[in-house]
Amino acid sequence: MSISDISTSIGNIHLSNPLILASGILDENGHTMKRILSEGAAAVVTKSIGMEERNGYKPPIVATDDPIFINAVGLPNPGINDVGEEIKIARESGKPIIGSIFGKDENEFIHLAVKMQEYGVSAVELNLSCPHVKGFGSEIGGDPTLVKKIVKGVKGSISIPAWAKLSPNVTNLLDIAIAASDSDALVLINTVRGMKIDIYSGRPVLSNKVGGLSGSSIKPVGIRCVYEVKSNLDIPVIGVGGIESALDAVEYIMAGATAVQIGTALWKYGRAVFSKVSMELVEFMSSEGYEKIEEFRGIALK
Amino acid sequence: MSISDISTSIGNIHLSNPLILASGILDENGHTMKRILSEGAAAVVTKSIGMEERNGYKPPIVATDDPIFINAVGLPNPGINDVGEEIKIARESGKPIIGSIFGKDENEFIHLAVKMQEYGVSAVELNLSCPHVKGFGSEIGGDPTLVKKIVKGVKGSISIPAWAKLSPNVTNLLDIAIAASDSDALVLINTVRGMKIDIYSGRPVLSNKVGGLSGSSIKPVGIRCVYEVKSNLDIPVIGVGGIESALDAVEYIMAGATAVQIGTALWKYGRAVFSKVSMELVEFMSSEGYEKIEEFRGIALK
Amino acid sequence: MINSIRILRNEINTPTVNSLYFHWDAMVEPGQFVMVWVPGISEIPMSLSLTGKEKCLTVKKYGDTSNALSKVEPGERIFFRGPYGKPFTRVKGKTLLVGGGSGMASLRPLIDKNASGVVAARSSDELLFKELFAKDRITVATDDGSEGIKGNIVDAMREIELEAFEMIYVCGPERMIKSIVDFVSVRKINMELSLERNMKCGIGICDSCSIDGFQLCTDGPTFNLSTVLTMKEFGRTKLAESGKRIWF
Amino acid sequence: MINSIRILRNEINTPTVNSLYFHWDAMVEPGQFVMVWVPGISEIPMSLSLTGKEKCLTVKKYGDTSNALSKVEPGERIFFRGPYGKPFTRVKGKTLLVGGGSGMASLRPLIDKNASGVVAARSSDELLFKELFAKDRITVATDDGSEGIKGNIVDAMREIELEAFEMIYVCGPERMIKSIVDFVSVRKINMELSLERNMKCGIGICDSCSIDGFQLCTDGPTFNLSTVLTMKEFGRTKLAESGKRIWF
Ligand SMILES: Cc1cc2nc3c(=O)[nH]c(=O)nc-3n(C[C@H](O)[C@H](O)[C@H](O)COP(=O)(O)OP(=O)(O)OC[C@H]3O[C@@H](n4cnc5c(N)ncnc54)[C@H](O)[C@@H]3O)c2cc1C
Ligand SMILES: Cc1cc2nc3c(=O)[nH]c(=O)nc-3n(C[C@H](O)[C@H](O)[C@H](O)COP(=O)(O)OP(=O)(O)OC[C@H]3O[C@@H](n4cnc5c(N)ncnc54)[C@H](O)[C@@H]3O)c2cc1C
Ligand SMILES: Cc1cc2nc3c(=O)[nH]c(=O)nc-3n(C[C@H](O)[C@H](O)[C@H](O)COP(=O)(O)O)c2cc1C
Ligand SMILES: Cc1cc2nc3c(=O)[nH]c(=O)nc-3n(C[C@H](O)[C@H](O)[C@H](O)COP(=O)(O)O)c2cc1C
Ligand code: FES
Ligand code: FES
Repeated sequence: MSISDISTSIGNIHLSNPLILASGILDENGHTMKRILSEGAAAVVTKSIGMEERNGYKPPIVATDDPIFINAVGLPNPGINDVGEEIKIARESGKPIIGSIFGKDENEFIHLAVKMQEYGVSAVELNLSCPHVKGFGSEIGGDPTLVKKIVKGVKGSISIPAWAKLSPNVTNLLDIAIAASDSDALVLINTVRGMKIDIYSGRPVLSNKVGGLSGSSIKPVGIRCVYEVKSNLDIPVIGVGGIESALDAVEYIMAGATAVQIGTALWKYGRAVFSKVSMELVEFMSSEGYEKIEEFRGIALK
Repeated sequence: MSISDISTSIGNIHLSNPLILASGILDENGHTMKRILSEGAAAVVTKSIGMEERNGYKPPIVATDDPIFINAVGLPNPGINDVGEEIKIARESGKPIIGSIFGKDENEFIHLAVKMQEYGVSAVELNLSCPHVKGFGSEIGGDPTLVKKIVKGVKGSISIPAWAKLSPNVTNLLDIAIAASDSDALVLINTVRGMKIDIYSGRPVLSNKVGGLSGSSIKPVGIRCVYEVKSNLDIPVIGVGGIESALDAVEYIMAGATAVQIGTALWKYGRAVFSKVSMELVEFMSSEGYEKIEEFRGIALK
Repeated sequence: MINSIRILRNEINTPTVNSLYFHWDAMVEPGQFVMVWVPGISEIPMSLSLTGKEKCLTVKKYGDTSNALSKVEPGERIFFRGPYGKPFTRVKGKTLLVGGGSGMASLRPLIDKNASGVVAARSSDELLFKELFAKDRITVATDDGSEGIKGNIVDAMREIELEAFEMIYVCGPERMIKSIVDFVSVRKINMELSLERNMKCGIGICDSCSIDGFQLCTDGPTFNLSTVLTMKEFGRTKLAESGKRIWF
Repeated sequence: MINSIRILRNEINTPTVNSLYFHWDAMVEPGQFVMVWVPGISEIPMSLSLTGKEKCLTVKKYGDTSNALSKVEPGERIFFRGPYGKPFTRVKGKTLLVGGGSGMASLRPLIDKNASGVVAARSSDELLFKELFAKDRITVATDDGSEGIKGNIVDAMREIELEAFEMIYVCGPERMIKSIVDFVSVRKINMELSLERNMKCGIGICDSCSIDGFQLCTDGPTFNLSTVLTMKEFGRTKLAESGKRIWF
């Protein structure tokens, strides 16, 4: 049997493997992104970038209890004006950089997207879904009208693809997905709103109290969201949430995902997670007799 | 130090310990409920009961991969007319039986609640939140107007307490909690919508495809919901979601819960989970110098 | 976790029973079962009819799921989770294995040089695994008298000195087990009975297999005689798919 | 998981440094650290200054969090998670421990009969743990000349035959480490350096401690000299709390 081909494409963006670094995990510093790309990620999404510099929340910003992982980082970022330098460093890798952005309205999103395009990113990812920062989370990502406006506005202002990243913390995901369907791909899912209290101090652990649950605990939620959207809409979907192994990635792909993102798994496996999952994927595909990813993409939808 | 007192009360319902069997887990058959009560649960909530007999979904009804637990049982139940016999058997225990009910509108809920009262339950629990049965889940539990109407209608028709069980699968839980605040207590949370695909068959595991995630993975979501509601509303809350040990129960109580329910943990610990958690709770309280549960209830809210 | 394992061979045992052989390196003890998923159809409990390194499912064709399962071909996969349930208690001395319907499947791993058997079926060609016992150690009953005693399993048991056995293992449909329990009643014998009930979850969550507050899937399926004698629901009422109490 | 452990005693080491002693039965190696949470204030990285059965945090009072931590009284709890990070490499022969600021905290578990020390501080009363070395094995430098050499840590190191040591361990603020690295440069010595940077997560997720694509919290905090010499960001730029690149 010929060796399995694990490459994939999202629109015109070609990926040597289907594994992308998720936004917010080791992707503020240009050198960090470059190193992760050199160690096996096919692409990286930057930390979500806003109009102004933001410090984010005070530590503790993570509350962990394996496999539970909750974060409330609070969207720290250097601001759009200063991020260009980091993207420049990351681009030395020659691999696609996706610029994640967040704003409070259509105009901010457009400004940020245009700047990102200037910096040479391959696509922008609209973070419509941060679950724990007031004004940027469900206030935006839970409102179909606003989502539609932002996506339309951004699409009309740039020539590179725009992906819309949605939240699972909504009553009806499909409504939001339809509202965002002018985008070139949907990214599902952001974190699930959660919280941890330390019972010996009697205090919420995170300085922001509420945070976002990620990692293996939310994989079933991510799979459900991808499946639900792909059952109803014909739009590329990028799966994210709890992927730690090729088996997890395959589950997302069988639910219809074109590619996947990995974040929290770096906690357990470090940057090596990308080469690990790639290797496992080749192994899975050759033992199951798949030569290309397309052969099993979306098969659970039938 | 005197021995710690782990009793609690929800309104006029006195519980010898704060641990209640959650709806849907080993609570269809009267003898089963009676046995669980004799082995340490302070009270049981029945399986959710509707107007007519319902078979529920075909197996597989559970998809498990420790600690992931997803179910789509599909609300099987004998129907309100035949459940009286089971409740009668369960009541021989002398402990409180809570009758869980689900319906598609106000009138059904009222009819069911009145019947439950006739059967001698100590309270009814309105299941406004089954995440995977069309017509009974988010269609109801995600609509504040309908929730308000159902709660008001039921409260006007019975003299026993009515608890409202809410779903975390909503954009804004607080809106729903406010709508349900005419009830005597809120029960938080029902399962989180999730799904599992088997990658060797390429098929969703559950016959219903989508199910509800429960167990330890959703504890952070449950804690967040209880905390969010108790930070804003002055109503008794019963915490449920992922409780396996006294430490989990204490976390809910510190978030403001008056009592807790346990479901999925029976998977790992069997019926013995109730006596296990009770013992652990006494241990925790005496080592931390607490004599009564009230001393630490809600301390994380301050 | 769902095991997905390719079967090695599919053996026809009787016109209505097939055995699927496969390798599965899990520790399983006689009496335990797995939940077998036939994608697109349903999921059903099945005992392991071999518990060594090579495992086996012995499937009697009742309905859609067991029919589909019985048709799995060598090289194709079966999907199952487990093992679940409490095994039979092993003893050193002479044993008697009493199986009706597909019940012999779960007793098969107990067949050894100390074991005698009682096998019952409607007619001769449906007698399962009787050939695995030594000729002088097997008692057979058929409803139509086509082989052995004409009669039911209790009629066959009447022929046997039950007190001579260190342990009597029984497996079959509840109605059959009920007749055996009524027959032996409070006689001084050691008996373990593997019960069969509707199972949906297999892991002690859904209440569909319950009997007197015990869950067959976790507290059983094997129970000793004295426990079964205390069960008020045994042989009388069970739960329908809906959870409704129904009478046998 | 957050450990919450009552401290046994709080020892004053210098006017700005306290040590908190406690029992914690975790395997920790010299150079590793924990993330210490002071509820209501913040969470900061702290090296273990004892790594046997009795553990110790040695806290220099910089800001709110370290000040609050330094006031924890015997019987009160500290909250922390870990241990995290790559430890120092242990060697058999003679070692030199070079610590500035609170740096001596993480070096303290390495003090043994083979160890010599270089301790620097602003003035005499801020010299940390110098008394733990044999009199003839310690070199001291103070900015104000109140004890030892008047000068900085590099001035003290000039007095010492560095090639004589099997390993030189260095810990302190990046600026100080930079001056040491510039000083020793490509000399043929074995040196490991424990770096300090802003840390938010401690577990390789948030990028706030990164240097040249390495995460201090997981790839470090200890690095060998040759790795540090390849780092383009070392001593030049770091990340502000926002993630913005700032110059030293
Ligand atoms: C612990 C346990 C272990 C089991 N081990 C085995 C085993 O090793 N081999 C095996 O073949 N079966 C075994 N069974 C029984 C098996 O689970 C059922 O045969 C199966 O559920 C039938 O499913 P189906 O979808 O094919 O038939 P269904 O569509 O469910 O049933 C079709 C018809 O057959 C009847 N029927 C179904 N099951 C039985 C039964 N057990 N006895 C009598 N009539 C029945 C039904 O009432 C119906 O009329 C076991 C059951 C339990 C609880
Ligand atoms: C791996 C690692 C191990 C560490 N081990 C120890 C240890 O064992 N003992 C210990 O006391 N500290 C140690 N630190 C440093 C410690 O984390 C900081 O002192 C702490 O973060 C200060 O927090 P704060 O809130 O008290 O001060 P902040 O409010 O953060 O700072 C107050 C002022 O002090 C300055 N400051 C803060 N930290 C330092 C520093 N490290 N060096 C110089 N100036 C500083 C700030 O720039 C600011 O001006 C370690 C750091 C790392 C990365
Ligand atoms: C520490 C942390 C920071 C994150 N920051 C962002 C962010 O800035 N923008 C964003 O769109 N998603 C952010 N996320 C969400 C992740 O990109 C991802 O959607 C989520 O963590 C689920 O994937 P995982 O389980 O692989 O981590 C963050 C997640 C974590 C854990
Ligand atoms: C198998 C199963 C069946 C359930 N059935 C019901 C039900 O009928 N009505 C209801 O309100 N909740 C039902 N639930 C939800 C539980 O009562 C509970 O809210 C949820 O499982 C979270 O608690 P846990 O993590 O302790 O299981 C069910 C949960 C499970 C696992
Ligand atoms: S099959 Fe569900 S409890 Fe036994
Ligand atoms: S402190 Fe977060 S990556 Fe190191």
